[in-house]
Amino acid sequence: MTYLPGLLDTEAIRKDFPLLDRTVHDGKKVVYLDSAATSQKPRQVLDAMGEYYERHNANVHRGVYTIAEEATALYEGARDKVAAFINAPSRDEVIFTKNASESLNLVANMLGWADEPYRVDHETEIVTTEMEHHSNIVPWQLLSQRTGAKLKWFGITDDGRLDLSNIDEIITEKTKIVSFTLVSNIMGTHNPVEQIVRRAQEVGALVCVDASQAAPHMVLDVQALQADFVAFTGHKMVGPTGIGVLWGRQELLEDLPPFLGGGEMIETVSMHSSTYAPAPHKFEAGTPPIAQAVGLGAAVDYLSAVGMENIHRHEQAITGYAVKRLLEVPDLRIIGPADAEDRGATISFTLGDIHPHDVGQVLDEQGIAVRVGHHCARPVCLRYGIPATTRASFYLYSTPAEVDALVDGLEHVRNFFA
Amino acid sequence: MTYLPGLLDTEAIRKDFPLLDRTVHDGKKVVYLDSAATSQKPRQVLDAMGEYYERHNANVHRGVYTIAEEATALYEGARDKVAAFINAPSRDEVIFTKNASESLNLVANMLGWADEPYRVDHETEIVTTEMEHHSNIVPWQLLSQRTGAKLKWFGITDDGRLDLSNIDEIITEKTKIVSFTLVSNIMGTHNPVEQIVRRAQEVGALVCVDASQAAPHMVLDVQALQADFVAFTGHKMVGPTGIGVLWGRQELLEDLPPFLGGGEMIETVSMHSSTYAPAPHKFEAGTPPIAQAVGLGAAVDYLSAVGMENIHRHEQAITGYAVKRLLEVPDLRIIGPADAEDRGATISFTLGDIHPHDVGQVLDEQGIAVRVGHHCARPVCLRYGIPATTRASFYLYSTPAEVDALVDGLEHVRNFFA
Amino acid sequence: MYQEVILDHYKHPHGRGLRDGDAEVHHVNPTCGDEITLRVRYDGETIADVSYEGQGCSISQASASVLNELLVGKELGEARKIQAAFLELMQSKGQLEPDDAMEEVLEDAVAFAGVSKYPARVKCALLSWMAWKDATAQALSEGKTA
Amino acid sequence: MYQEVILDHYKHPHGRGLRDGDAEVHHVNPTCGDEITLRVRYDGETIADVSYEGQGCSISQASASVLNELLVGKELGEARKIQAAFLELMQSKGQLEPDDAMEEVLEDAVAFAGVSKYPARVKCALLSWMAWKDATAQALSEGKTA
Ligand SMILES: Cc1ncc(COP(=O)(O)O)c(C=O)c1O
Ligand SMILES: Cc1ncc(COP(=O)(O)O)c(C=O)c1O
Repeated sequence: MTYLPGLLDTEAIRKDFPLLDRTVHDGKKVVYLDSAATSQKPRQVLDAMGEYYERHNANVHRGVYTIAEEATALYEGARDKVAAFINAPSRDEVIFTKNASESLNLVANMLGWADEPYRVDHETEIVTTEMEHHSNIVPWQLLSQRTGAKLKWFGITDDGRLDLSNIDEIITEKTKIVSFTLVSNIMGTHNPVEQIVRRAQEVGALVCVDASQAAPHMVLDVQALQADFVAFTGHKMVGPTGIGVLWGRQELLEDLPPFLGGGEMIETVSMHSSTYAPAPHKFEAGTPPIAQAVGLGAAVDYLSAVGMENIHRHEQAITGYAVKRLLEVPDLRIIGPADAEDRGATISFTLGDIHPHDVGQVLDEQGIAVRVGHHCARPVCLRYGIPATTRASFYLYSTPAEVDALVDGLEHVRNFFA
Repeated sequence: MTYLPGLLDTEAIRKDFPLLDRTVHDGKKVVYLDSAATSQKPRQVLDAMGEYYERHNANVHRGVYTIAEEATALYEGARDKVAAFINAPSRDEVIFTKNASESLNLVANMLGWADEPYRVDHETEIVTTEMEHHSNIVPWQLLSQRTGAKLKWFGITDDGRLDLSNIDEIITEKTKIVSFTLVSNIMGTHNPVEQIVRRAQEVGALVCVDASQAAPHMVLDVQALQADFVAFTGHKMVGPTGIGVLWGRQELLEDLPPFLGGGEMIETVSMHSSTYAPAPHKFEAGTPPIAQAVGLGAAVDYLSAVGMENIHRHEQAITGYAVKRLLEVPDLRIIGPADAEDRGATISFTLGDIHPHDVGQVLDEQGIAVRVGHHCARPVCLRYGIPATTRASFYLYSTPAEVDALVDGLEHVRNFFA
Repeated sequence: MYQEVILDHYKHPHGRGLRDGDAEVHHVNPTCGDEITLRVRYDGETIADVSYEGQGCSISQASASVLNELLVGKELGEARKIQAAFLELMQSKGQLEPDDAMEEVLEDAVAFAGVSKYPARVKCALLSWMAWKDATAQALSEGKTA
Repeated sequence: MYQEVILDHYKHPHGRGLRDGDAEVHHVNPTCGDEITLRVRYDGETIADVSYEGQGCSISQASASVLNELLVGKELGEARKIQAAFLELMQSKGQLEPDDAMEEVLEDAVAFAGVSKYPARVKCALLSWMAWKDATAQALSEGKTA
């Protein structure tokens, strides 16, 4: 077995993840290298949700009976856990949504309907980057179409970094919001938050950080980021599907208008008019994802017990090893940073002119699960003039042996299509 | 034991619902009479979700590896099941949302951003009713504020029915959309769909039916309803939290614009512009509630196996018995229809001048879980000049013995505050 | 949670009804529809009267009655201490065991300790106290007290 | 799914390259970036040529090659039957066991039966066939064929 400094005790960790025992294609053990799409879930998270449904299931808020009080305490307790996990100044700044996409749409819509000084309209500009997930592009395109605001973006350098050389022309006095990803979901790039935030603050623009690929993998401290909004998603951080988070600065959440209307988000309703509950409830219309919040609470407990610093160190070790081994494969070209510096454990590549679909399919026959396609980041593929990539992504349960399996698998792919 | 014709074999059914074995307050068995807020979940639904997470968890669509194909088949299979459950002409008409509130907001937003002939603007009118859940009021208030459209509504009669006497003045040539609930969540009233749909069709208005309190309890046939949109929510129909449904007529879903933007809902994205996937994907931005869809699929399987007609008959029997027994309690006043005709198994009442909070709390001490408050239908409380009600709601697992426990509990409440 | 003391205050409220005051406020608990209209009258630094009217559950009604009993006749500074102590007790989530010192300050109001375990009811217990605080601030800003 | 026949067509495609045609279409599979530009040329009712260029996975490439081999020289009616049979096979979710009759019609294309089990790849296999159908409709509407 390959020894790398910084590795976690994956033998112990893998016991918590039932799916990692799965076999496919006549007994081949799954090598799951698609955690950037969604992570696997530990028993602890599944048990927390099971326990909720079997013992404490009731609708939250307003119930005066025991089980409803318990359900409310569990749901709001999950909010406390998430707030602590991201070092939020206040629990009331943590909004539960259905996924990161809803979180980002929520920000875009709040700003579209806001009063001054936040209002995005035809005289203002929105800034994003070419490196974004579609979920951080399309909401801004829609906002731009609906308000007339101009959409601008940062490009990408040849080695997969944000090109900030023209930052003063991109972010200007007209900019109302700058929204960018902390970690690229296709190339793994870590982006320089500080420089962007500094410029945004200079011109008085708000900053929204898409932390979907960061929250699962490193310490996320919303105060240190100095952003105004931070979005992420539960299913990528060992939590369940069906829940996302938007953190927002309290005074903004107070000032900005609601998005979805309905039960739970109101203070008082008459047919003529309604007033809204204070944040976070103002932004949580309808029955919330109660069991999923409980699951996400258990997920951050799990991650915290392992330690986000330790997880980060583990992934750095794996990434360094994977980059080195992948570059040994003939005709393999890494799309994005081709080293282990300032990057996460997500590596995209092309393999000669073998189409990624074929790479993925032949890897699957060996039990290796990678993702192929544009990874909801088609502008990156356009930028590099490729139709798609093959992407391997690692997490706290990934091992050097799995890197080796991938490299062997790729050799087999090459021979197969030679 | 009380024998009533039409009852289900609740002894067998209750074995499927782990929570119904829960005890509170030193061993008192829970009498769960709050299914209108959220239903309990059978083991079959929990197992389906557990199985998904433990064996098939992957992000859906586009994956070429085995587990991703399985996850996609399970997710899309759930859509097939829901489509069959509501007799949808096409599976592509079934959109998964996070809850009924999102479904209703989705309709309101589609119409706000639509082109003619659907567009809601300051020259048009929106119609709803005084009997709605806040989730079918606030989205329309927001739409009205944002577009200038006029919001109109049907009132309620003294005995808890919709007052349609002025239907021709309420629904006019200016009306673009009529949105109303099939079954009231506070009074249990069943509303006369046909008459409203006929008038809406006469003037060319679209019809949106909030079936949140109908889908769990009776055969829901979207074709028979002749509505354009039908919304409901998973957690009330023995499914998980975190998932809702919007059914919409195919040609409308084709014509109407998207709401949330992001991954999964696109066809192709460049920084300059994007095109959208066909429905239902156009309306499902981001990673969908995959496990929750699987759970909802298992829920409709469960309900179908028992039989929606049988469930309806069971609830009618329980409702008849409950109305009769409740009216024996001195000072008890039913808010809503005071008989078992054209109503569901949800009964709101007041008890002299004992505040519902006190009623609920003292019932809880006996293990009886009812909901108290305005039940997210404050206009109904305003209509009857009461601050709140106590609401008991029944489902396929409810028994006549639980009705008796409630009636005994209410006697205790009266003595306690006498 | 339904201590005898609470039920007594509920059934036989102290000082209920609206009388003359220096300031009046109307507070609502939107989640349950509890409402109170409350007036304060000051005589220099002394609370001359707290009068109120409203509808609500036994907890909110009893709490207003206890408030009237406790605060009328007290100096403002003293009343504020009592209000703070009651607030602390209600936010204690059932973790605070009232001791003699607390009982000295809160008298009958210690009976509400049990209510603090029920988050949904804490607001009911606090409704009149928040209204009193608000009315007092209003009276002060209008310079009715010294 | 990677039958020898498919790999052969992938590595040695038939009729690849763009040549003169009566109509040209460009089709894209947005989920994987597969693209094809395809031209058809008719000689009365007979398909004189199907020429194409594009990028994509082995399945989409091989499928275009098979299409060329199968359709060129056929009458339009016959070609439509083949196209319908191929579509049916690809939508069979692996449930259709190709028999002799089918093999008669589809020849090499029966090798794609295994692909039908992989929903993500069915679109790849159909890309060129949809393009051909579209190009033919276009050629027809422009009256290039009889
Ligand atoms: C009639 C009605 N409509 C809408 C809703 C909203 O459903 P959800 O809270 O799941 O969004 C409910 C339940 O809360 C309801 O009873
Ligand atoms: C960087 C990034 N942003 C946003 C998203 C969207 O998350 P979700 O699909 O959970 O809404 C993803 C993942 O899909 C992502 O990787």
